[in-house]
Amino acid sequence: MSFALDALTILAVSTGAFFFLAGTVGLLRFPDALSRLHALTKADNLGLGLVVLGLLLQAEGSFAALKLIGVWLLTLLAGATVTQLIARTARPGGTHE
Amino acid sequence: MAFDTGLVLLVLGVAVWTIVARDTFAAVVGFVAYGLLLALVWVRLAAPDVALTEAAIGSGVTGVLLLGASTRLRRTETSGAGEKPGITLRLAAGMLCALVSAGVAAIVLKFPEPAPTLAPHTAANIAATGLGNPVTAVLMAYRAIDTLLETVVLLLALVGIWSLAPDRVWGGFPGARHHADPEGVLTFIAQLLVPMGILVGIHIFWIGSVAPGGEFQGATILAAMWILAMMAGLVDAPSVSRRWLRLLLVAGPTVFLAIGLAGFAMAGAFLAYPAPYAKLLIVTIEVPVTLSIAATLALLVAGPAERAPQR
Amino acid sequence: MADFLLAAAGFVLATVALGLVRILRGPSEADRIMAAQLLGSGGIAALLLLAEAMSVPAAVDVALTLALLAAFVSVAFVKGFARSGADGA
Amino acid sequence: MSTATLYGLCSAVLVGLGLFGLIVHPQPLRKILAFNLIGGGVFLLFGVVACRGAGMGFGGDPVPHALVITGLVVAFAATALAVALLLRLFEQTGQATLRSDR
Repeated sequence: MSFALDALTILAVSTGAFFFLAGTVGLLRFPDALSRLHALTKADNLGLGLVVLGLLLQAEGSFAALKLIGVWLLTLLAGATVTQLIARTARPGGTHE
Repeated sequence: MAFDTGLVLLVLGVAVWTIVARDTFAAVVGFVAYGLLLALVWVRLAAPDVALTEAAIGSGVTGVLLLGASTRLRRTETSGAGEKPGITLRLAAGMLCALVSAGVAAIVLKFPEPAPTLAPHTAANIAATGLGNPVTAVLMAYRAIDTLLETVVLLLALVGIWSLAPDRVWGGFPGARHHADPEGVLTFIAQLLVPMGILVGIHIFWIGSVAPGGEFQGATILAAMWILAMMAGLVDAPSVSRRWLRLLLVAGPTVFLAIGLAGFAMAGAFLAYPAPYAKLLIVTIEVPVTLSIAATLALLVAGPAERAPQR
Repeated sequence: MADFLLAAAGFVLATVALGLVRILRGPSEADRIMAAQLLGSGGIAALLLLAEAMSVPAAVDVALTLALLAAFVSVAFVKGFARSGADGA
Repeated sequence: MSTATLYGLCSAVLVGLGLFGLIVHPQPLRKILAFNLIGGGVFLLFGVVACRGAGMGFGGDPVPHALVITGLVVAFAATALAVALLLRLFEQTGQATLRSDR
């Protein structure tokens, strides 16, 4: 059982790390700010989400698990909102806040 | 070891960027990243208490303070360009700094063996405080006078900042008034983040007696949430002449000092706690101190009064 | 397991560090903010992985604080960035 | 080389870098940034000393840790005061420079 959990953790964390890589490549290679933003949100939400998922399988106790989910939710919330604010300001003519 | 080497290279890279960046805003972004990476370093050095403080103050609140300043000073960027020192001075400065670095490095390499440590003394006396976290025990018992003076230093800095206000706005409101847009994204995020943040802040403060955390870390998070609410326009900064505000600011140091003086009567020395009540007294000090520090930190970021008080 | 998690933390950190090139290159400030945001979530992921790898549960609290403060700094970033074109006061 | 030594050398370089920025940059805000960079290096040095002093079941010597926490908070207060002074200077003169001949 523990072996299966470990394997799942390794799978989830590796996939998460891959999304971080993809996000970075997108940030470096995409031509304009809005598509770079698109790449970034994938890395943020999925990458961290998968890492958290992998670690949840190893978490001891429900409070530790709750904190892990809390970290992810906070990042998600902040990421989404900031992304939208940036998208608005990056749009031509949309400099007002 | 490979991880640590990579982390060190990253820290150094970001530090170099902070120094050489042409644009001040970009340099501040670099500084925030520097603080974040240092928090990781502190975890590697087995100092989670410090990592929390670094993440909250070193990176977060200092970052916001410097970002605000760099935005305001943006127009002066170009005027400073002509003042860049000549190549000779830069070279001399570089040599001097390399020398200083080499000196510090030599000290690091020649650290005495075995390393001097106060850990055994802390371990021997921690039971008397009733606390489980050695760092909190040091802050509140062994070095309590440092902590008391620190709360006073924070207040002095705030008095210094307040006294920079021009006469016409004396005793007024700090910073610009931010207006909340009821349908705006910023209002939305602030309404969600502030309650969550207050919860996290109280959690970090409360676990400080048994696990990494404590008053400074908790207070910084609370301060950040207050500043966020001000930036989003949910609340206005209070006028600096308000009586409740002044009372809130001095409550922590006053309680701390009072219990410290009571130590003469109860245990025979300043800031000495009678053993059976040590934990109770420490918590009694910590609660008002946390609130005072939170208010002071937030107002330090808000700056001097800029709008006249309402008559 | 610990070794794998430590390696994963190193990998994530190295990857987002590459993204720092965006901070260097810009060109717009939005790009710089995005790179900083990526570094923030990468740093948080690395901290969570370190917490498990080194068995320091307190590092999760550090990550929690960092997530909260990262959101706070991002708001300040965006506010400053939106204002920088205008009068500045 | 141990991990502690590695971070110790890192702190040495940070102090030098920060000092360089403090001397070379004409803009006061950049000087404040550089000063904070030095601060980070010095605190890190304390951390290395603490790490070497680990024992009695503690991951590090708690006394330097407590000192660094105090130091970080005081460094922030000093930075806030410096920034406020700088902004006031800017408001008064329309410039943010330390040159006296203007």
